Amino acid sequence: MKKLINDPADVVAESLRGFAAAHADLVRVNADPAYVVRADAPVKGKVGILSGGGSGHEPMHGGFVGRGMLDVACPGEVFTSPTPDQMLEATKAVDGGAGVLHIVKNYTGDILNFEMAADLAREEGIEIEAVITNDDVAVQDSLYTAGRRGVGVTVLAEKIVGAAAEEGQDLAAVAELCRRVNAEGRTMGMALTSCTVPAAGKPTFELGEQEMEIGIGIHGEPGRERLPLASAKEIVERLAGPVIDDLPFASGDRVLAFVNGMGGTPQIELYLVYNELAQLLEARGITIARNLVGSYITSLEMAGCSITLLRLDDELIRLWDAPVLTAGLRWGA
Amino acid sequence: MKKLINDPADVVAESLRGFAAAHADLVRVNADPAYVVRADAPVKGKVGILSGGGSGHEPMHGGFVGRGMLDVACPGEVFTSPTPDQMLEATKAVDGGAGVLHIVKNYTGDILNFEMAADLAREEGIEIEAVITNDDVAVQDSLYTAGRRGVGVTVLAEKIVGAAAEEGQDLAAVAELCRRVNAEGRTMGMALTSCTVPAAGKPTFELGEQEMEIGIGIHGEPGRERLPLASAKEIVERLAGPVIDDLPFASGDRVLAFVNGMGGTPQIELYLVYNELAQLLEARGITIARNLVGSYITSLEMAGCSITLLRLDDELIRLWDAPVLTAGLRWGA
Amino acid sequence: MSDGAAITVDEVVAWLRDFAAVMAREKDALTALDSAIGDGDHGINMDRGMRAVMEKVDAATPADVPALMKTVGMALISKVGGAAGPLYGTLFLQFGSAAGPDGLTPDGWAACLAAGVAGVRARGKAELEDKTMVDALQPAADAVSAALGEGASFADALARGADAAEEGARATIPLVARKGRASYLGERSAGHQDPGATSSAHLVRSAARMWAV
Amino acid sequence: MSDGAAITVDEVVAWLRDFAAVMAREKDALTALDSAIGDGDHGINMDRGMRAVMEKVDAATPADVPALMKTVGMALISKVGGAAGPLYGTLFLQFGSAAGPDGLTPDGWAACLAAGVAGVRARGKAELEDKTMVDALQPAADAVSAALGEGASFADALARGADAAEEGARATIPLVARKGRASYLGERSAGHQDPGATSSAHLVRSAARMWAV
Ligand SMILES: Nc1ncnc2c1ncn2[C@@H]1O[C@H](COP(=O)(O)OP(=O)(O)O)[C@@H](O)[C@H]1O
Ligand SMILES: Nc1ncnc2c1ncn2[C@@H]1O[C@H](COP(=O)(O)OP(=O)(O)O)[C@@H](O)[C@H]1O
Ligand SMILES: [Mg+2]
Ligand SMILES: [Mg+2]
Ligand SMILES: [Mg+2]
Ligand SMILES: [Mg+2]
Repeated sequence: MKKLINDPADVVAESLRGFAAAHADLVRVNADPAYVVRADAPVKGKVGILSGGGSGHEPMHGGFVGRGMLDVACPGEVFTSPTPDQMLEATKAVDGGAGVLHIVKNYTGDILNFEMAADLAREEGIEIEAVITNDDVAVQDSLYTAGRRGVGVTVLAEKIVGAAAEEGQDLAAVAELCRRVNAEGRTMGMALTSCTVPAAGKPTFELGEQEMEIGIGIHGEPGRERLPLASAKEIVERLAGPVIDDLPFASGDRVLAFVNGMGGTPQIELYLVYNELAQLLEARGITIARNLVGSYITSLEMAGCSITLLRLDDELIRLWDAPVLTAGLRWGA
Repeated sequence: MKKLINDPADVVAESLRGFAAAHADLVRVNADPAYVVRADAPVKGKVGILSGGGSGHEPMHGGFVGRGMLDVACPGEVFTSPTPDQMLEATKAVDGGAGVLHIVKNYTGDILNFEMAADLAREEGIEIEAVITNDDVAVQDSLYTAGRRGVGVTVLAEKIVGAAAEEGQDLAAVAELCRRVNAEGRTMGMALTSCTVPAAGKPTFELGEQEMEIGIGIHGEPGRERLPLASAKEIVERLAGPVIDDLPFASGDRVLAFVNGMGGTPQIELYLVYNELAQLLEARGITIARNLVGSYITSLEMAGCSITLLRLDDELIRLWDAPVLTAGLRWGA
Repeated sequence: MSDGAAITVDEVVAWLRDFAAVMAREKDALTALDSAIGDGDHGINMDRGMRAVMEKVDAATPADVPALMKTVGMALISKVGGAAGPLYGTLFLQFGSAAGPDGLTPDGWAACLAAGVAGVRARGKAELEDKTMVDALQPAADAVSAALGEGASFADALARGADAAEEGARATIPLVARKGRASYLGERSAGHQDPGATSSAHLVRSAARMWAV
Repeated sequence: MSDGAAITVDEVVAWLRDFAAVMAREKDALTALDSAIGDGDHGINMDRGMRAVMEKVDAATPADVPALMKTVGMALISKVGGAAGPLYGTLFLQFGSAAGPDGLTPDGWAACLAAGVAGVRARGKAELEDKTMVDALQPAADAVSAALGEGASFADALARGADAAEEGARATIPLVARKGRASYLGERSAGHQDPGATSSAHLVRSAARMWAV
């Protein structure tokens, strides 16, 4: 295992210390239980936005804490959802009296822990809404699965919902907006390599020199199918095709196109993928009104990418464009 | 070779097309000769700032084109310096009548090509200053080498000098500032893995599971020495020690601490490295006044990091904090 | 412990200690199982959780089984995370609630386990054959109750429970997962033993070992 | 071509074509050499450059050697990049400038090569034994001139030049680089043949092959 770490057991805690030191102007970091909270929390009268999940997806979620996005993030151990007591403390830290929205990615562990946390927070008199993101079209949403995973749309939802909360929308409105963003977005991802969980010390799966995994999640889970390595053009077709067909996105739609790197893929490749995606969407009459290209929701050092499309309207564009001031996303501020 | 690409020969051109499509609000991209120029160039009366070098270091340099940083970037083939004709066209595209600064990383190829370009541009009546960055302490600056490589400080110089040009400083002042930033900064880097040049198709060097390269450059060159894999703490000591001793940085100094990822190292590790660096500097009485943590000057998908320290004064801090609006660095705008 | 006599807190602690040791020993094996069909952390999670449990319990051992099991459940919930944290946490919390303050008989123990399993099922909404820990726990609870009902000793009942749990865990191999992370794999989840069912079988085997005589 | 007769543009083009073919064939080998002590692109660079040269030359072959060599040099400068682009570009530009408009004799050819090599040295500031292309080019230029001076045929002189270039390239193996990227490696650059010296040796060997009879 080749990583810039000390003891594998300390990776999350030490990385959080570095994050705290680097971004003291934006956030405070609580060590135990672990959460990253915006420096000026709680903001009185503002709906608090909380998200959380396993670590290893950086900059998500800690990198999205700050003005115009998340109020607080709960990092779990690597690829392991955080715990209810942690979420409870984090919720209390950002409760400005207007309630707190929990943005939960659809994984059994996250769901179970967030359910318990919401119960605990409500017992303490804090109004909670929980919205589950489940945008991964690689998974069938059926009785035979735990439902679709929450992946790339989570990042977009956090930005848009964060802007709405910042401008004073109430908890019900913000939760409804979050559900709408989730409903209008779809994602699919792929991997060229596995990643290695530090505590495990070896790759979660093995891929041959000429193989790729299509339909992966963000936890080093194997995907839906293993295929021979293909060109970027073919890969984009394999990812964007199912994404488009699922909603479906139609000619005339305006979208936010999000090409996400899984952590080990350099920008030169991500922009090359974006080039293919832009051509494919243009051929289908779909207009890219906004875009995001970079590694925002990652799987440690995995090489690969995901493609997310989000159908936009004027309201979503306005909220996307609103100022955001976080370590991971920043504009207009 | 596992990359998200089509034909290896088209990587740079296709990636640039994606970059152009993604950032049409900030830049225009000329295909042949290749350059990335800010959308509103040339800015009349403003010194033009040009940088360039091989591709594969993204976001450097194209990602630093925009208000408050570079006016234009010349991308070469992967790890191959751009050519004089390309630099000449790029220079002409940003000449607003106040001359153009060429920021050149110290590599034989870059130097030779930039020299020719400067001659050509001067023949066309454009005032040119060229400043060479050479901050890599891994290389001895002696008659027996091509001199120190230009690495991490280049990014910081581009930001600071870009701010000075934006506020209207003249060519001589901007060039002098660039030399000062270079003189006050030092860098050293290391690799956990090699990278693969797309056209070569195989890794530039091979590293065993338990080995690392210390003192690498940014072109997949092997480094100064190969050592057994060590903890992040030891690695930081091995990088920061020579950096500090070289200038030398002393107790009481204020610095910008820049932890840079080589492309394949995820943020969770970079912040862990930053945590070690912050502790080490604190123990030496050196104050981190500003920091930058992320993958800004990369070697394709190489795993590893570099540490850059830049001694700051109030003037440099003011220019660092000035607004910047580029794809790769953005604040205050 | 002779049959019918009260199960002591110390015995329950010894059971947990045995389970903690097994989790430490089986950490890599469980993680390997989870790598095949999940995200490769189950062994790491369980080991971290049981370490935290034993630290808490050893620092101040609660006076009775309900209090002990509450400590265990809360420690797991706050230290494990993932799916296993709330599920194992619930298992122990419900076990403890069912125990009541008045000491525990073998029949009571069996009822507690059944309550714990019911809690897991309520929380995770998993059915039998969904390829989860329920596939080890439910047969184990059923087997212990049945054995005691047939007049078996507590030791024998637990041994039969452990056998049933291990058989249940092994029987997850051909199943296609319908709950948890493994369900994302669809048909590709078949052919691998479920990590949670495996750790659950270890839990019951630890009990059988503890109360073997 | 008989000795003393003018060297034709077509012959020079044939030399370049042979060199371009060798660069295509040796691309991976040169890149492997550059991977060991540089950045692994020399073969790729030279192949890209010589393809561009031949495209330009085949589209409209310049009328005389100076014009031809200017086309070649400019194409290399604008297509190769890196260190090799300006250096090889300068080699051909200076070769062409020295040729003059009035046709080329073997002696003239030797003088042109010497001028080209001088240009490379002026631009790159490399000395002999700095482990660069100069270590192949300078001995080659010297050997060709010396051989012609001793009355050798053009074919023999070029063969001796090519031998000298190859020997010079091989002699770079033990050297510690003092110029270019390889110098960053310090002592570790010893034990590897310099890629630029190797491509230069190919260039002279192509000439020897072209004018062999
Ligand atoms: N809904 C569920 N009901 C019961 N058990 C479940 C459920 N979902 C998952 N599990 C169990 O949890 C185990 C995985 O635990 P673990 O790896 O620690 O958590 P995570 O899946 O969050 O990484 C699975 O092997 C399975 O036995
Ligand atoms: N200063 C110099 N003078 C002469 N030749 C040089 C000099 N620097 C480098 N070279 C030659 O250039 C070769 C490398 O070319 P290439 O790999 O194409 O460029 P780069 O080093 O920019 O990647 C070296 O092998 C060496 O022969
Ligand atoms: Mg997990
Ligand atoms: Mg090069
Ligand atoms: Mg797991
Ligand atoms: Mg090279």
